[in-house]
Amino acid sequence: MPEDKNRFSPKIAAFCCFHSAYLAADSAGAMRKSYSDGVYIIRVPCAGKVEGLHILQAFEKGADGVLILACPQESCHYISGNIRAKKRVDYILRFLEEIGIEPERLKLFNLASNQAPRFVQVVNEMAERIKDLGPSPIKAGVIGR
Amino acid sequence: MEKKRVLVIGGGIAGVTSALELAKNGREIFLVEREPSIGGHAASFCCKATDVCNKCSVCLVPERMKEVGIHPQISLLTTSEVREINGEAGDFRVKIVRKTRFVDPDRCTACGICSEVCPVESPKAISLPYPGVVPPAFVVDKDRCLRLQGQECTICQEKCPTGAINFDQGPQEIDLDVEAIIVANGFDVFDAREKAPLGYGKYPNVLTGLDMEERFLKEGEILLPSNGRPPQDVAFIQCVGSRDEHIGNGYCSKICCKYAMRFSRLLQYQNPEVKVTVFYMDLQTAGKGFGEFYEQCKESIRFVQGIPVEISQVSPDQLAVRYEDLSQGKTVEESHDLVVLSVGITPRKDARNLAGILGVNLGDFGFFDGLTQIENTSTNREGIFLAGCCQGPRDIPESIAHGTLAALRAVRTLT
Amino acid sequence: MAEDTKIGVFLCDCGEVISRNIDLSGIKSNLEKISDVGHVTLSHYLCSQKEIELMGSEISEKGLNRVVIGGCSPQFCEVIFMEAMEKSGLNPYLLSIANIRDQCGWVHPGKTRATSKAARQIKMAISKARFLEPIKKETVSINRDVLIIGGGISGMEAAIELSELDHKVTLLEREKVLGGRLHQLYSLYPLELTPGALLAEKIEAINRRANIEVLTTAELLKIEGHPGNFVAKIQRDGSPITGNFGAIVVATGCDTQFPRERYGLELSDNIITQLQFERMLKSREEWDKIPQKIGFMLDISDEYSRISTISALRNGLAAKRRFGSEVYIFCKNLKLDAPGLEGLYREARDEGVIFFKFGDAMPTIAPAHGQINIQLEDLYLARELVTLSCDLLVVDEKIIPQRDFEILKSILNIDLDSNGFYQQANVHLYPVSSIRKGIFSAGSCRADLDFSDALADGRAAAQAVHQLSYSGKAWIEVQKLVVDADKCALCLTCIRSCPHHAIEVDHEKQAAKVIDLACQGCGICAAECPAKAIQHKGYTDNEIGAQLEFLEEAI
Amino acid sequence: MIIGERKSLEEIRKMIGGYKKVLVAGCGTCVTVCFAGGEKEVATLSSALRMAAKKEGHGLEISETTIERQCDMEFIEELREKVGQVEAVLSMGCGAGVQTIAETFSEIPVYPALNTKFIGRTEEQGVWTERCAACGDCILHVTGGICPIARCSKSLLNGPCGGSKDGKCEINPDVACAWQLIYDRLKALGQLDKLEEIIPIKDWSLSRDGGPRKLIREDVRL
Repeated sequence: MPEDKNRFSPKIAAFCCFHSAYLAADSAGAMRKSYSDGVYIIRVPCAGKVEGLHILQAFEKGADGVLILACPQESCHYISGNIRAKKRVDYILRFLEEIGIEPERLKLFNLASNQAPRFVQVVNEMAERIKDLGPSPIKAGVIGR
Repeated sequence: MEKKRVLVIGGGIAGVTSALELAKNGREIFLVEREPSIGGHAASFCCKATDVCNKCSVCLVPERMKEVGIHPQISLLTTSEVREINGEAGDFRVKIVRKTRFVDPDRCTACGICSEVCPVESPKAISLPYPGVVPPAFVVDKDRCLRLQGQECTICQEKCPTGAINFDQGPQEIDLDVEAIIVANGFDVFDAREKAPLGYGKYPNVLTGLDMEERFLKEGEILLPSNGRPPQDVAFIQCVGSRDEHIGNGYCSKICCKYAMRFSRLLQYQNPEVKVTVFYMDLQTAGKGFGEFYEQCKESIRFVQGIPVEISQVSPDQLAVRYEDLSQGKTVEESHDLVVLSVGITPRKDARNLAGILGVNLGDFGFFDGLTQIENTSTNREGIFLAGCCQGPRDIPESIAHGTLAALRAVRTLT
Repeated sequence: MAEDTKIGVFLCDCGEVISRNIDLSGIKSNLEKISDVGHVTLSHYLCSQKEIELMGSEISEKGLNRVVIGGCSPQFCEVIFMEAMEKSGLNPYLLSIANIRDQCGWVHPGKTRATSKAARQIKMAISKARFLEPIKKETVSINRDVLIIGGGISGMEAAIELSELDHKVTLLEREKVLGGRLHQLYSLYPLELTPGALLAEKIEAINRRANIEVLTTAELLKIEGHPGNFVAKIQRDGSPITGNFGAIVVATGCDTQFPRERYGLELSDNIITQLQFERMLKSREEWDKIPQKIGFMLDISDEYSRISTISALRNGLAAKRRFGSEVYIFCKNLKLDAPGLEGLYREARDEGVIFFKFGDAMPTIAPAHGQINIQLEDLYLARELVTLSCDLLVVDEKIIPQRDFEILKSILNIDLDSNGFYQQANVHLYPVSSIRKGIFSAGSCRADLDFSDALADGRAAAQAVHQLSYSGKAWIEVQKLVVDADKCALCLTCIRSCPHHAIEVDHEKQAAKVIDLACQGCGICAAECPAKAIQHKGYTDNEIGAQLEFLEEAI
Repeated sequence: MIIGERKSLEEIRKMIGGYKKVLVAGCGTCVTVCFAGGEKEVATLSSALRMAAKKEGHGLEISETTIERQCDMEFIEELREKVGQVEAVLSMGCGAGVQTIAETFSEIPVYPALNTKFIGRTEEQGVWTERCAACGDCILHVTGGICPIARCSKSLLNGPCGGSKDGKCEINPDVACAWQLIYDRLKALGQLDKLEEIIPIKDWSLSRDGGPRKLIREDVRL
């Protein structure tokens, strides 16, 4: 349904580490590299601050997708935050499966503060993936705009 | 109590580090930078992380630049150069000439209107050099700006909402009294054109390591200049301009093996199919944690001992690399679609001039001379210190460490 | 939300940048309708001095108790606005920023869509602001005295630097004398000075300084207290000493080991290590017979050590000059990435040292009749099989952690890296830091460093210590991470998961307690706590939840 | 401590399938520490249940609460008001907690969200192992402080079975043979002679075999 695909504008909650992805997003801005406007950035001090619960809450409140953007492995400013984030995402993925939410709707990526192009690529790919999947199954009844 | 004042010459990573360390120690810093923005070479480098950090340290640079940009004790003097120094340690009198920057960084909000209205196309004559530039202000390309080329064009000046652009201001002279001076004048990247047989500047698909850095930072990928397609078979040629006595550069540049390997892994991360060959003399693999990385590299990179002497273009998208295969004992020619020349670090061309102004010595190969081999931040002139690549090749962490040490030495003379 | 919130919303146009594709006046009039929004302004250029002053007076006049900014990224403006708030008597942490420039206006073309996103971003910031709580800042004292563990070159250098920066230093050495590895070495590249002469120089410098106390035959037994104020229990010659220190530098050096399994043979009279060779070079008496042919084998123990290249070049040249021996150096890659090494290599070649390079095929080393026969495929010679024999083969050793690293690690409550060395954190982010604030490591106890690097490392650690403690105090955020003692089940999860070991048990309250000075504010503990007993101010569950409300309105 | 583990979402959903209003009750003691039923797990499970219901078009209203201990009446009382507003209670406490709630509020169905696994300890963050079988007649003093009832797969009292191999249990090679551990420990303590003593047949009536147990302390009783 290509028409639907164009019509549906996914809402994505992107938890961004303030040491990396948040700054990469700012740089993307400075470079005027445009990306999907359904991406809402939530600043966190470290990806390790994002709880599984926050991810579930995002879906519950209606997110079509959730992104956790952490520093590259081995370069977390707090040593283990990105590792903790990864483990929690894995745990929540199993939960999503039990609930019946497609696992593609939750992704963790590692990127550094000076990787603005990668930020744009990652969020756009996510937006495309979600467009293909359609609106979150949790938002039953609410289709597109 | 009056704050002790220190002049730092050069806003690359070493100078930036010295300035920050001194500022944190309560000093007042004047950071003189010849370009319109600080950061030096390292600011145009790219992150080499895949999913895993490859410890290139490049991300440390914007972080520190930003700190300098907002630090209340650091005064930035961009487009400025030191002309004269008198006095002695504890009481230097410095004359600085500040050329017009055209865009006043205190007023520019980096809105980009000037660039939009600029009639010069691709690239524009006024632009933001890269995101996160410090000061965060647009920069005029003097060679492209119509106005500066003598034509009547003031569009950007008229449209600037904050009145930040001014073409009419002349250079200013600034006199400073400082107690110590840190020289962090940086380096020049070896000009690969000097190695004419390697075809740099002649064949589009021959790039330097620096080109790779700049392209990757902006685009997040490397495409073949000849056809815009992703490369499939890449060769890195090491020691271009380093370890080469014929051209007077009888030293190892320290950084090239590591960046070549990191780039190789990055290219293969983005496209696991891409073949990478590294032509080398001796691989420099020392450094905490680098061994493990090198072991990974061995799995996916072809390392060939021997440095190619000639590159030719066999078709618009194919290059022939000719080298002496020591393992076979004969000359071999093989084809690649992208050749990267791992250019190294050379002393700045104006190092001699600055050394003259400062009254400090230049040493081997034209780098600034440290007082002794282990006191290499001190110079023959008391109160003047060296930091970073102006003293010899260093990678980013080493430049930071050296900049820190220079600051430490300066603090000691000040107390 | 104890008090009634009165939010001031300050929208910035950043010149004319933001309003170009965001309808700021439209947003403004919508915001004015929100009941707890007490003030909305739209300013041309909010971070200008004039506007900041205006903001200050609005805060005091209207009694605003939360500030929301709609403008550029907090990475640029947060500090400025926090300062302004502080000046007008409002806690600077009651600030919430909607990044509508960098993360909206600049990246989403099309005014309708950008405006709707920006409006939502600002609402997110307002929702968050309602839950913000003040954070107090306080100064705490930091002891300027420093404990250095290990009296080798890195430790001594750190001690001298710190002493000159006016820190009182206690230098702990487990042996009877200072110097560590300097006692074993024959030469110190790049110095012409002998290790003995350098040691004498350093010891003299240490003795000259009244503020360095040297404790030999001493070891650390226990560390109590917190960063900035450690209490160390030291044992010296069997008697206990207690000292107070603000920071600790670990510089205990390393051990070396001949990897017999890599070589497939044992050390013997004519197969010796670099260290043994250096000892022989130092004392002429030990030579029974002058070796005519000496081989140096590199890159067998591992391929990443610059020290073995330096030693082979220096010692090879020394042997050549002193005995006129034939010298061979066998290697894969010479590590020449340090000042002057290329020159040293050239010198060695000029003086007749012969280099052989092997590839992945290991050379075979066969001792026979007092000779060592070496066979390898030489890469310079078209992989031709080269056979040579030497009287003496000097082999490279592996740098290994000392056996007691594990013990000291537990005493200091820090971590080791995967190879068992100190300094486990990312080496480029934190070169001499440990996971704990106030504890640093320097020299070969943390990495395979050559002499110059070990010396530089000592200085770097000194600078890091100085940076932390020079003023004798630190400004810290108090209770940014708050533990609710009623909820805390003392499950120890936070204590185990804190990457900086900044949490301990408060036995009085029977709850976890965050050490504010040691805390670096990552919030991992808050995210791990199964009882939800820890909240991270600025990122509490309520604050994060409030921001997720943007999802609730249908687009 | 009691170690518990959350049941699968599917199983829990089946239990509470017909209800529109459910109270999810956590316990702040053992199951908080073992990440099964503390405040965070309550919030996480509740969110998942709401979503799963919403996805299928059911309305499900959940109230969440976590009390200090579900095995004490006084704390349970704190639930009373909330219980009055729901159709069912989903307890994230251990079996004792679930039953205490059920006994207190006889008019409302109470369901277990956890499987209560064993009495054990935290071996490392995220790893818990069994240590005690609550047999009611402790013999740790003769077995070097290692319990053969809880830790030997066969609960043997006088030495290992024939299946112990390389110090591991034949039932599960990931588990250490308890008798190997006992031997090693006694050897280290110099108490190998204790192995000479035959441990008499155990009085299992003190354990579960004697039926539900009850403990009364008259001095403590009010």
